[in-house]
Amino acid sequence: MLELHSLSKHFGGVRAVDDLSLTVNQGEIFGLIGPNGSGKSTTVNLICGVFPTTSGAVVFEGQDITDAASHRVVAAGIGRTFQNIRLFGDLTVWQNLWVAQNSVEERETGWFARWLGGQRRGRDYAGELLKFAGLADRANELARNLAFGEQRRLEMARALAARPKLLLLDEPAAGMNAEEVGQLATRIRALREHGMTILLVEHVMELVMGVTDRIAVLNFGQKIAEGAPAEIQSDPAVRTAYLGTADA
Amino acid sequence: MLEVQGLVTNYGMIEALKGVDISAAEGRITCVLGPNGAGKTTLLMTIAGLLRPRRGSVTFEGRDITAASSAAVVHQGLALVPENRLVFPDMTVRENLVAGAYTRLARNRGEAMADLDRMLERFPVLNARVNANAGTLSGGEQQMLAVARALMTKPRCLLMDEPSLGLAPLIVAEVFNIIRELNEDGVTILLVEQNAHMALTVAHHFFLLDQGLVAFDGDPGAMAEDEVIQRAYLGSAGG
Amino acid sequence: MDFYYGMAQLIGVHTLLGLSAYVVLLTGQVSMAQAGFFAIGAYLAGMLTVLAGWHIVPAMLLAAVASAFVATVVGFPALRVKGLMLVVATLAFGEAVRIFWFNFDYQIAKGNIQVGPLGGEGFKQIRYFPENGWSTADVALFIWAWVIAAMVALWWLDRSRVGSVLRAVGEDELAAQSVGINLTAVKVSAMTIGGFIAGLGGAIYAHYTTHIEHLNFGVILATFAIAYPILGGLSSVIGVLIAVIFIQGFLVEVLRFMGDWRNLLFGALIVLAMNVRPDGLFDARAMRTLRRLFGARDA
Amino acid sequence: MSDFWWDVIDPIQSVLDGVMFGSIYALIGIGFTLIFGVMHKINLAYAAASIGGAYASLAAFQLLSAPALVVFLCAAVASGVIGYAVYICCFRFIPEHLPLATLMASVGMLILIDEVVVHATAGMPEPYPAMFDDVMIDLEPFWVRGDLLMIFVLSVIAMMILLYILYRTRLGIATRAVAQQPAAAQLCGIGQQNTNAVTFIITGALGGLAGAMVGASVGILSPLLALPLTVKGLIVTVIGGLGSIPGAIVAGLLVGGFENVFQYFRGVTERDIYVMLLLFVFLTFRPQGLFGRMSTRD
Amino acid sequence: MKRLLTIAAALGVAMSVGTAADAADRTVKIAGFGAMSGVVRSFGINTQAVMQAAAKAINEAGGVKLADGSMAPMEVTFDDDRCNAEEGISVVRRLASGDAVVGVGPTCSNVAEPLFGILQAKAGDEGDSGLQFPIFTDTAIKGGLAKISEWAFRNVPNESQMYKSLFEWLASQHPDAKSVYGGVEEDFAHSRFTWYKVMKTRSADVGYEVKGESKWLLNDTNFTTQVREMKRAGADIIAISAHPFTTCGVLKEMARQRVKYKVLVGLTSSSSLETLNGCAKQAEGIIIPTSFAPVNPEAVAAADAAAALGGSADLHSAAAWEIMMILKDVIEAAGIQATADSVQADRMAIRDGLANLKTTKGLLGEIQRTDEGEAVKPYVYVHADDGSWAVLHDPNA
Repeated sequence: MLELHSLSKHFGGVRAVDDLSLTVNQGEIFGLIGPNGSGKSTTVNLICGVFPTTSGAVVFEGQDITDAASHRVVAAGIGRTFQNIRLFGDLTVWQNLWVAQNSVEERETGWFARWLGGQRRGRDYAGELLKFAGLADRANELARNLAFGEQRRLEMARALAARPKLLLLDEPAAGMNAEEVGQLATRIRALREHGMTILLVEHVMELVMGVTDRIAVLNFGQKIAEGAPAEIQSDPAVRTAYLGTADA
Repeated sequence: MLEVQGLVTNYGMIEALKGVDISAAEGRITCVLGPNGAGKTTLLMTIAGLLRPRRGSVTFEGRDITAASSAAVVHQGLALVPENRLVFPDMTVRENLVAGAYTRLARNRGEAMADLDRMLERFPVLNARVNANAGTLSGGEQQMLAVARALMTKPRCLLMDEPSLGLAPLIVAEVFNIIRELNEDGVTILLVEQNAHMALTVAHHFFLLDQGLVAFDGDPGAMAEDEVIQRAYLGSAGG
Repeated sequence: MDFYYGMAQLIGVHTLLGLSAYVVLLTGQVSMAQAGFFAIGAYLAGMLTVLAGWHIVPAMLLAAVASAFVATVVGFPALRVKGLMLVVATLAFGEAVRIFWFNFDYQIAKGNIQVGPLGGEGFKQIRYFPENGWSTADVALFIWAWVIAAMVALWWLDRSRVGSVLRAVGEDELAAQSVGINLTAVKVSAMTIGGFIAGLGGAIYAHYTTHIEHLNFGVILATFAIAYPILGGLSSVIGVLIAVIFIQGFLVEVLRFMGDWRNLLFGALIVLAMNVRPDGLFDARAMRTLRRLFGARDA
Repeated sequence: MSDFWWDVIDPIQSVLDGVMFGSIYALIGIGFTLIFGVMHKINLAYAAASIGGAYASLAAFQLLSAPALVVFLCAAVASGVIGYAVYICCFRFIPEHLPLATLMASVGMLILIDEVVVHATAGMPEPYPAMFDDVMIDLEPFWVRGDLLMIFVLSVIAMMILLYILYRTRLGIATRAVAQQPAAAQLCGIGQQNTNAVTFIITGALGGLAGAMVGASVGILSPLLALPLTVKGLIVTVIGGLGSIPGAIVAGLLVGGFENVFQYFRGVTERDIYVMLLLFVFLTFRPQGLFGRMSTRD
Repeated sequence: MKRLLTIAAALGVAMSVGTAADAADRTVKIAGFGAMSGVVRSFGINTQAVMQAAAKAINEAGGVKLADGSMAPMEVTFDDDRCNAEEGISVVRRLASGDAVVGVGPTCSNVAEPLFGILQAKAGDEGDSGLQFPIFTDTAIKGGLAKISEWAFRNVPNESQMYKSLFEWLASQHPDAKSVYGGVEEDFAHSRFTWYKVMKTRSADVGYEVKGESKWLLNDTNFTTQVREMKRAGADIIAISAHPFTTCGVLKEMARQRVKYKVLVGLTSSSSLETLNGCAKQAEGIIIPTSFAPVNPEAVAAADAAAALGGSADLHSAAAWEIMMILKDVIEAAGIQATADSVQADRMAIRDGLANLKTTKGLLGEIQRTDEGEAVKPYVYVHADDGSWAVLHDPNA
């Protein structure tokens, strides 16, 4: 579904992502892990068109979306969350979702009807999402007044509001407690049941090991391993990446 | 020497520390391990006075520095080597070091300058590029510079935030050698690391931070190295 | 009474100016070009009523459409820059518009006098209102019909999805893009709406003062345009109106009795207001209080 | 000399004069750029404070009939004080995440300073002392205005002093450190607020000198000067590249020269349109300005 | 809600216009207005002082005789319009809503134009809803403004006539001077009008060769290029049509570049203290036609009375003195009632009285009045002589 072909991104002399190729299949939960600074977030940002790529290509459902503007990537069917939550704090929970439904309706109704569309349009779907995120009773709260866990959930709901086919989750569990991580895992699995494909960038291994089908490991911008969770856990290269070399 | 009790801090909209108790004993290397997002950086920033905690206290050498400004903290003899180095990119290596000695320049410029020369002796890498802009240095050199800059404040306790981040293995080893040497010179060190193996080789005591709480507190021997890594990074066994 | 109608006219004109900056400011763009759009509206509408003899309403609409068009054209390059650069770029654009009118001559004979814009000497005798027997009250009502239309439209816009989208862009462009918002479309649309409203305001202004000249449309006016929404707080169109009343009503008229001191207080009170209420005079909290007053549920 | 030769010489002479006068724009541009570099905010009251300082120094001129150079220094000192007042009134207490409030407060300050000047002088133009204002250095066929040369030289000296302060003193280290990495600067024990205040004082002093130079070059002061200087200063800042001092210097001279060329060829009424066009050209083709870098810092 | 209402009420009270005075103490209210802030503040200060001095003089002499034969004092108020069109309109609307019978002002031509525009164009025209309030202008001098409305009158000098006679006189005094070169402040309406429509055409009428003009803007600071053009033109007469600030800047630059000329002519408004304050040395010798100079006892007395109240009488503010005297005469001739109910009738009477004047008294002699509400004032030529203005020639003498 999503293919990265020899993707590279250099910042000055730093090779944040270096010749990275990988394929995420339809309906899969794919994990992307690696030590801090290994290029995971940069990869997400390249897919979403936040920075221009240095070289390589991003192909989604057979369509080349390399360096497409962010909103085109969303329109193509990719949604994302951010590592350091980026909600619209001065908008209410409900408005956050409403804004995100914009692009879906553009596809369905054209821009004029979408812009002038009243509040009712899309309310049902938004309501469902809020229920899914456990925020149904918080709809009229300003996003910035939410608790941290709620904000994470809202951000995910916001990404879903645009009805993506592929969801990129950038460290969704960071800062969560064990119970919340458990709920998150349930939620991610539920999404897959609905046919969503997920690319999960994560540090919390309980989550990654627990929900993913396949994992790729990055270090210094390069892919050093790929495989099922169990394989990764026992892969010596992965251990070295996290450990550092014992005797340098 | 450094006592942190019940620290609660928000980082942006995130409650990053949810009541952390740690301590660093004088003359030792204390290491805080934990996955990303565990709150390690927030912890150090709170101690250094860059963030205000919502609750809890920080005591250094018996004095309460919980609400002190970072300038006051530096004055007390506590220095932080920040994550990602944060060198002053458009200043030369020498100027970066002078900036480190900022609080001492007014009182005793001569001594500060003498220290600067000693620092350059100690870090030959920096000496070689003393007039180059810090932004042009390699990652390892920048890390050395960040350490040297922090040392220019003449700290009795040094806080280090992931000094191995993004460095090649050979350089990481070099950084850790310096950490060991500094400690041998009598500097107390509180180290936040991701490179668990390297950290455990130098640390006298370690804490495991997970999701804003201390998950483990003990000597390196208390848990097998593999177990530590497993817990810290790859999830609890079998998870 | 005439005086109050006159004040109402003045406040109405400035409210339109403030509203035009308000829309643009919602998307996070500080535009100093509003005075330029205002000038375009003023000159064009004046020329249409005076030189072409049009009725005021079509003249205003055409002038507003023209300034909206110019705003659209300005909106695209303005996308490339942000923050201070945008302030300076739009400031420069506004000044360029002013200098254009400074160099613009087009006069025809009307009765025994020459009318039309005459460069540095300005454009006089835009006397549509008095010539057609409109009383001060008529004019005030006419102006307020437009102001209320604009306020209601923006109020509605604010509460519709568009408002959320504009604010989302203003708050976090990257996040907005990543939920599928087309930044270009949104920012340029905001500029266009702002240009239209500024054009309307300018058109009324020309007929209100009967004489315009390029010096009226300088940096000071551009600053006032953004001052209204900033001082008023960006939470609602009401804030703009309150800020206009604060500046044009309170600082200018009410303090007139202070004579010499008035002008010193003018700047000082603005400084004070921003220190005491950095979120604006009418911030989100005030907004909620107001809603409660009218018995509305927090929605 | 034939008319043809005058047609060649005059524009060159115009550029020469413009470039020398441009040193004043450079001083103002440096002020904007330095404050922006350190605080990432615009101080719109800056040019007004500069003119205000020049006015304040008139006291030294009129009451003590101090020599011109002393008057210039008084202007710098007075403007430094005003700069500090601007910092306290418009920057110190307004929360950092509300840049619009700061912007507006500095506009209020601009109006206030201008109006104080008007009150003190009834808006009358006041004669301002100059040095060498009757000297003409004749370099046939060109000539150099003595006072403009003096202004140029003084501006250059002021810039050199500024660069010395920035690059050779403890204060300069602090200023640059805060501008480049505010968090790391704090970790070095550098107080951010003190540094900000000091930056306002230094830039204020520089602006005061610029105000004095304007007064000296025209021979009179008027509160009218504040607004056009603000606009030109901002343009210079952007063309030079935000936060770049060398950029502001070069851009100041460039704008000064450019302005005079177009004044010569296209007349004064169109002159400023071309200055704006120059700005647009930069924004389109080199948005980072002459010496600025595309910032990657977040 | 209560608080809102209180605020609204407070605003209303503070903005309220003065209500008509008690019938018992009848006064004739004359409302002055002009610039009390900004760069032209000194004009407003002078006008205010002169008006008050004139009112004082009139009141000390018993006041104004009303229709019923009783004497009423004149009361002068003064408002600041910041030299801003919108504020000027607000001020005049406020005055018109109050009990002032006539307005005296404004300072700036760019305020006068819109003000005259909102007045009724033809008095008594039912179809024209413009304000019906007489305005008698002392300062705003740009040519041809009073014809905008029949309610607008001016007592400002007729520049066209003054410069024509000045150039004629110069031709007789300096037969060797053949050419004229101008300097004009392009973005200021008055300066621009005076150069292009007055100085340039009038000097050509007299037979001078006009060699062109240098242009600068109101707040320019660098005049080297313009003065070089001026020097290159090498005209015998240099005429500068600009306000004191740039006039001084240009004069200083001319001194530096050693521009040679036989005669230097300045703009009427520049014959004020400002010019001498700014550049007495460089302005030495500049010739300006003006409608006021303390050349006779009456003028000296007026100037002294103004000085006693902190203002200075110059060609603009002295016009305000004359206006007060003219108003006194007009009011007495028209016989107004000065009661709360008669305000509008009084205004109409004053307007008609002003409109019917053919001549009035002035400080320098008789003033002719045109059908358009403009004055043709006697004038003298002054020149800057040793740091003060001295009368060079009195064409009427």
